[in-house]
Formats: sequence, C-alpha cells, structure tokens
Amino acid sequence: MSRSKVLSLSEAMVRVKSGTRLMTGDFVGAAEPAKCLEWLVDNKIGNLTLITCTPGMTGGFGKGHLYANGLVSELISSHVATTNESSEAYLSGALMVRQLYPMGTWAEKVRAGAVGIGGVLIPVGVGILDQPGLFPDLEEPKQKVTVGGKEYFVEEALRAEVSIIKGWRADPLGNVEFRYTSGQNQRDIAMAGDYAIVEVNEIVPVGTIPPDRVGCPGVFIDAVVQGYSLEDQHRRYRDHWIKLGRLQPIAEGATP
Amino acid sequence: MSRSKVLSLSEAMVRVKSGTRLMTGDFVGAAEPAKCLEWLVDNKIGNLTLITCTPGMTGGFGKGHLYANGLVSELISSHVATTNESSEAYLSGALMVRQLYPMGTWAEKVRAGAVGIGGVLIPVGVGILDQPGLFPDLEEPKQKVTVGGKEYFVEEALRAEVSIIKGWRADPLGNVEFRYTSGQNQRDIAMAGDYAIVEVNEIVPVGTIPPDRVGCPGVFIDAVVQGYSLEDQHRRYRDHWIKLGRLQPIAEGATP
Amino acid sequence: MTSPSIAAMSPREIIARRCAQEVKDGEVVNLGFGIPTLTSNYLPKGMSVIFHAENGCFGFGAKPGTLEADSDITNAGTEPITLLPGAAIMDMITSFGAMRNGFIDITVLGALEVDQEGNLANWATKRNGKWWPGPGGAMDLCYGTKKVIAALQHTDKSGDSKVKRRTNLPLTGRRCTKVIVTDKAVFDVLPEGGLLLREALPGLSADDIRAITEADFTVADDFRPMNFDLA
Amino acid sequence: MTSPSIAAMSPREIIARRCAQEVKDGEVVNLGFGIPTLTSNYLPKGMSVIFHAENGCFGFGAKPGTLEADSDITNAGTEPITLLPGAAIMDMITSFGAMRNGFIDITVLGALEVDQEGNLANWATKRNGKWWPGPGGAMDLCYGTKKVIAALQHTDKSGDSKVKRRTNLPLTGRRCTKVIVTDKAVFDVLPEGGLLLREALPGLSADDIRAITEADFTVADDFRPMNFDLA
Repeated sequence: MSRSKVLSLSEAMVRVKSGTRLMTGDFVGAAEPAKCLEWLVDNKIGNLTLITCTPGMTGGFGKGHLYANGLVSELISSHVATTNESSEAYLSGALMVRQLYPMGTWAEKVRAGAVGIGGVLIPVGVGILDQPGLFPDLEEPKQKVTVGGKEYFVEEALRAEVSIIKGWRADPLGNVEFRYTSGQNQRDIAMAGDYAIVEVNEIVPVGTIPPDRVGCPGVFIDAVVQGYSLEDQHRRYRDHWIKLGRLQPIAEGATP
Repeated sequence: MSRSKVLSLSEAMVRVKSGTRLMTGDFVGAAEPAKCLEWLVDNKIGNLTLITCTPGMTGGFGKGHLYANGLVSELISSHVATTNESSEAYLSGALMVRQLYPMGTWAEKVRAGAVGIGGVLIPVGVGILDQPGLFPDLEEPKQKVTVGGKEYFVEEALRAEVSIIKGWRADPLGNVEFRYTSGQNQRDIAMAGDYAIVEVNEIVPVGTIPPDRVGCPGVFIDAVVQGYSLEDQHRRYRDHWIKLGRLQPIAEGATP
Repeated sequence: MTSPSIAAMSPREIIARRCAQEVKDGEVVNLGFGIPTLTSNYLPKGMSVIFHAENGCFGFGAKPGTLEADSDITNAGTEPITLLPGAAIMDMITSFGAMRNGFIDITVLGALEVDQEGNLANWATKRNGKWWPGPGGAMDLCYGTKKVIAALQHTDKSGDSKVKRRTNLPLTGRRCTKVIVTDKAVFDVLPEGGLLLREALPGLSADDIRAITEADFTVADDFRPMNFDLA
Repeated sequence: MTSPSIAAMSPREIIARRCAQEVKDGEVVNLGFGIPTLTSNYLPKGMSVIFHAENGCFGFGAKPGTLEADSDITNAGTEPITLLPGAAIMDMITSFGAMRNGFIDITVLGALEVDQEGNLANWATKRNGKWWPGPGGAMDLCYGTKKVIAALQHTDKSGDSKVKRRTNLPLTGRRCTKVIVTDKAVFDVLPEGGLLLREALPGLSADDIRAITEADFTVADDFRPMNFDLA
C-alpha cells in the first residue's frame, strides 16, 4: 500500500528553511495556500527567494505579510506592486528583483521547469525587455535566438526547492481537485518543485475525486495539509474584498 | 448573439484541400475524428502533410485508410509504423518523413504552436538524433543551444492550416468536453491550427457543459461537426479490438 | 442607467463610453484595470461578447452580490466574478497562450503614454531610481491581441500631452495600438505609423486637439464629434 | 495462476517474471509493449504500484471485459484499460512532462540491443535503407525515468549476443539502463559503466553466460541463480 501523504502543517512546512527557493501558487492572491503562508510568518522563515505570479493581494492579506515582515529577499515575478507591502520593500531596496517577466513568460518558465525542458522561446517583449540598462541587476544580457527568421528570448526553466499550491480537496495519494478559476498553474508549480506541498480545504478518501476531475495527480505531490474550510476561505476573501471596496459591506442583520 | 459554430461535415471539411497542412488529434488511433477522416478518404483529398502523434491504429482503421489510399505525402510524427499501411507507404518511399521526434518532443512542438511561442528547448535525444546521416532528408542540422551549461535541441513550434480534433460533446459556441483519456493534447491541436474543427459524439445546448468541465474553450474552435454517437464509437473500437485480438470475441448469444 | 449629457460626464466616463463603441458583437474582449473595466458598463444592450480573464476564463459575467461571491471564481484582478452559460475555465498557461496567439479580438488598456507609432507604455515609471511596478499580463495582451485600444486622459496634471511623438518610457507593446481613445479625441494609428484624428469631444476643433497634442496627426475626411447614443 | 517450473517457462515469461522483481511497492511504473507488459502479471499480490500510461493516466488497472471496454479509456497502445480508485487523468503534455522530469520510478522496455555502457537501442533498424519504425515515447522514458530496465532475449535467432560491447544502432537512451534482464541472465549496469553479472538461469554458470555474451562483465560476489517464488 502507498503511504498517506497527509501531514501536519509543520511536518510539511519544515522543508522551508531560511534561504529556501520557494514557489507558491496563486493569481494576485486568489487561491493562495493561506495556512502555509501564515506558518512562514509565525515561524519567521526569512531570506526567501519567492517565485510567484505576482506579489499577491494588497492590504494585509496572505503573501503581503511576507514582505511586510521582511521575509522575502528576492522576488521572481511579473510585478512588484500588486501589494503595497511588496512595493514598499522593493522601493526601499529590501526586496531584490533582478528582472520582471511578462506574466505569460513567467508562467511558461515555470511550466518548462515543471515538464523537464530547458526553456522556451518567447517573442513577447523582444526589443523592449532587452534594452540595455532596463534591469541593471541583470548579470548577463538576455539570451536570444533566431528561429524561422524571428527573434525570441531564450527563457530558461524555473524550478524551486519547495512548491506550495492550494487546492480544493485532495486524497491521501495527493490527487488534487480544483474549483473553477483556482486551478491557475498550480499543477505546474507542484511539478516544478523538488518538494511539493498542497494545502486544501478538505481531505477526502482515495476514490472520492473522479479520475478526470483530478487537476494535479498525486504523483506530483509530496505532502497534503489541511487548510481553511471552504466556508472559512470564502469568509476570509469576502471580508477582505469588503475592506478593499471590491464588494459591498453586508447590511446589518444579514447572515454572513 | 454569437453565431452557432455547428456545421455539416462537408461545410467544415471543405477547408481541407489537396496539399493542406493538417493536424489531427488522437493517440495511436484512440479518440480519432473518425467521420472527418472518412470524409477525406471518400473525397480523395490527397497530397496532405499530416502532423499527428503516431500514424494511428493498425489493421484498416481510421487514419490508416489515408496511407492505404496514398493521400498523405508527408508525415510529421514520432513513429512510422503503428499502422501497417503507413509502414508500407514509408518503406516504399511514397510517404516522406524528414525526421522522427520523440513523442514528448512532438507534443511540445505542437503546444508551442498552440500558445504562440517560437519553440522549446528539448534535452531528449541530444547526442542521438543529431548524429550526422541519421535523417538524410533533413536540409539543415538540428539547431542546438546551451542553457545553464546543458545542451538542448531548439525545437520549433508546429502549426497547421487545419486542425481536426475529437471530443465527447460540444455546444454551439464550440466549447468541448472530453471523456477520460480522450483529451490527450486535443486542445493544443485545436489552438495550433489556423482553422479548428471538432468532431463530437453529441452536440448540446450552451450551458450544458459546466465551465470547469470544458476541455477546449469554444474560442479555439471554428466548426463543430456531428460524429458517431458514443455508443457507435464504442462498438467501432470494440469490433476492431476483437479483430486485433486485444479483446475477446463476444460469445454467441451475448448482447453486443 | 441615467443618460447624462457629455458635458456632465467625467473624463473616465467619456473614455469608457467611447471605448465601448470599438467592441463588436461576438468578440472576445479583455479589459484592463481602471477605466477599461468601466467599458463593460456601456456595451449596447443585447450585444453578446465573451470576456476573457487572464487567470483562465472565457465568458465571465457581472460581479456577484457579497454573499454570492465565491472565492474560487475570480478575475485577473482578484475580484469576484460570475460565470455565464457557455463560460469556459482553462489553466493559466492556456489563457496566456490564447493571448499571445491572437485569440483575443480586442483589449482596452490604460496607458501612461502612447505615441504616433502606436507604441504603448503602461508598466513602468521611475521610482527611487527603479522601474516600477511591472508588466503583469499587459505585454502579453499587447503582443497578441488583434485590436489594442489605448485608453488614457489626453493630458497629464500639468496639461502636458500624453499622446507623444515618441514615448521614452519602457514600452508595453511596440507599434501595437490600433486606436487611441482619450477624454478629448479618438485617433486611429495607421498601419504604417502616424495618427489619424477621427473624432473630438463635441465643441473641439481639430486645431483645438492640435493645441493639446504633442504627436503629429492628420485629420480624417469624416472627422466628427464623439457621439454617444444617450437615448 | 499456475506455477510452472523455470524449465517449462518460455523466454518471455522468464524475463517478465524477473522484471517484476525489480518493481518496489508504491512505485510509479511504466511498462513498454510486448514482454514488459507481461510484467504486471507477476507482481506480488498485495503490492500496490501506480501504472502510468503515456497518453495521460496514472493508476490504471486490468483490461476490461469486451462489453465493459470504454473506447475513451485506453492506454498508450490503444488497448482498453480500467481506472482504479485514485487514478488521475492528465493531458498528454503533462504526462510526457512527468516522464522527462523523473516522476516515473521504473520502466521496463524491450530492446533490440543493449551495451555495457548502459546504452539502449529499441527504436530503429534499417529497412529499405531507412531507419524504421520510430521512437514513440521510448526516448522520453529513457531520458527521465529513474530506473530503466532493459528486457530482451539474450541472443538473436542466429545465436548472436544482443548484450553488446557497443551497440551501433541509433540509441533510445544513452547510458540510461540500470538493469538488463534477459532469459539467461541479470546484469546491473554500474554507475561508471560496465556490467555486473548478478544472476543467471538456474544451471548456468558465469562462464556459460560469458560464452553467449559479447559484452564484458564482472561477476557479483553474490552471483546466484534466478529465483522465482513459485509457491
């Protein structure tokens, strides 16, 4: 029999140490592995290199606390300012960003790391992102190659020591099901990490998730941890959306 | 209102002409667009360049009829002999194969064509597939690039003039749902074609397919055509599997 | 919806209303954040378009009520959305593949500056000596979308034209802009470069536009005032 | 299952039974076509492995009955399969990504020839002056799988060794083979290259194996007869 991959939060998260190259799943804060991020803050795991689509959602939410607490030393992403916390860390010089990638390029680089290829040839931004001086912290100019008469960036695969993704539910084999837009590139992120943790709303017995509803096969997952319930997750996001003015406050007397 | 993409077989297939660069979805004959392939044979559309994972399933099934009828002049694939028909055409010199790709490389090249990147850096087969003389019909040696100290093939994106895929059911917007292992890389193939046809077992009203069960968004599809019913499809495959000895014949008196 | 006169409209509303006129029935549409998002409020009733969200969705609808908001149904700006019949979820890499590969018909993007070659700049200004804040998905949109609409106020707070001869900011897209919509004017970007003034705010002449515009432009034969069907 | 004596077994059965001993509980397993597929018949009862099919599945089970065969549930050889509880479907590019990236623990592959450097050749012979028939997914498997088992008959029809000093056929994988299983012997391929004879068919000595093997090899300290638990 296969051993269960269900671990406690700290059993799994102990893999993330000071200086770890970490990749997390989310899209501007949607479908973030919330409990795992809280664990990093609670345990003050710092000096992280964070590979993530964008810094996250602003206003004191999820990943934002990592920057606010000075835990991220380098960011590999498409943006520096989707959270005020990351923006301040970047502008103050506390957060190193060697270069910024178009989001689609970032996602292809992660996928390349996920599927064992060396990289991809990206046409987006050629003639723009290779302008001398644009990214002064880059040690070498961006590599280019010409194929079929057109110039492309050679964008190298991105991999991490630990990947943390967020799913809806998972079974002890590590099979993960996602709800709606929360799938994002979570499976790629899991595959691109030497050690892959999934945080889920619910842990279910093997056989619960129909084979064609598995969004990330368990073979790609090393640890399954229990996150917020779906109901609590909805409440967290609704509360934050109300705070940011993206949703109307719930009227007095209404049942939340 | 968006116009319905449902077309008759010949309304859609008229896009495939003598000499068309054609890509078809299937995996060694599984989940082939059967009616579309029959149309090509019936209408003797020849001189095709066929981009496909493998030639198909042997023994007079689906794509095999294309080679048997001399309709394919060039094959871009991972194999020449999953059908006897393609094997004979290749060995007789009637079927041009410039080079053979590892199947994973072939799939990445199609995906590169699907997602608008120039190509991918593939480590598989370096030092093997670039041996001089291995593929005498290759006009130029395979392009290589070194990234992070490792050598990779620069594998260019593959695209087609027409792509034909096979789904379970589709709605008039072109949204396609797949059953189990039939999804393969069908969505990539649709995206990699200038004109994309999906043949399905069933055409259903918009709203029938849950958004997270859509395997190929309708935005990538130009034409939806009615194929065999699912029941007839099962019967076709079971009959052929019995013929090939992959399944036991049904005992006399049993209900097929 | 109330139907204010143009004179009573904010610059943002003018831009959003005019951008809405660029969208055709049945198109696949991606709206950037800010003013572009407002565009969806002004599409004609009965028009059916497919809204695209970069994170992986075609066919989303209006914002849900607070208690209906599902935290796993969001757009690229982490706002709750709803899914219309016929919507399709896809993974992020497929979504960006669609963007690069020309499956998005039209996008409306906010801009810091545009220029008369159709160059669009919206991801980077210098802060503390660093480029800030980053491209997100905007470069992918500019690269692949069939029709890129730049939506911006005509002048900055000092009254300087944001429609430039040549922008010196890092670009989001090179020669990608097809139409420039400001609160004062509408320009087409000609295929070989150069601007064609198509419309101006009612009451403004072509010379009035020239006076507030750094870029060179020619004036269309059918130059006319912006017109919103406010009936 | 009947338990024949080794003497009564076909070469194919000997190879398949011995390959099965290489598989460990819980591993992710990909079996090539032909002899390798037979391996699944000889895994110990109670062992739980995850079978991988290149077309996009982890966790498939036995062949269904004819009337239960679902034409949309197939393996990489277009054979009907069943899905076990805990099975996962994925798209083809993810499946091959898993293969390249080391997510498959062990594969058993048929081979035309192997050599003492661990090179494996199984995709190409010359026919009509052309290389035939093609790699399919075998090169991807050889590239990325943690443990590649080459399964082949020790000698060809003329009695010539298929375990070579150096194969001259186009390779499927360079230095990829970890274990060679034939109907006569089992070799480990040493990390720095070179073969170590671990087992031989009962009754055959190391010298007997040397007599039918072109490749050089050393003999393991614990060299012993193949042993199938046929109880």
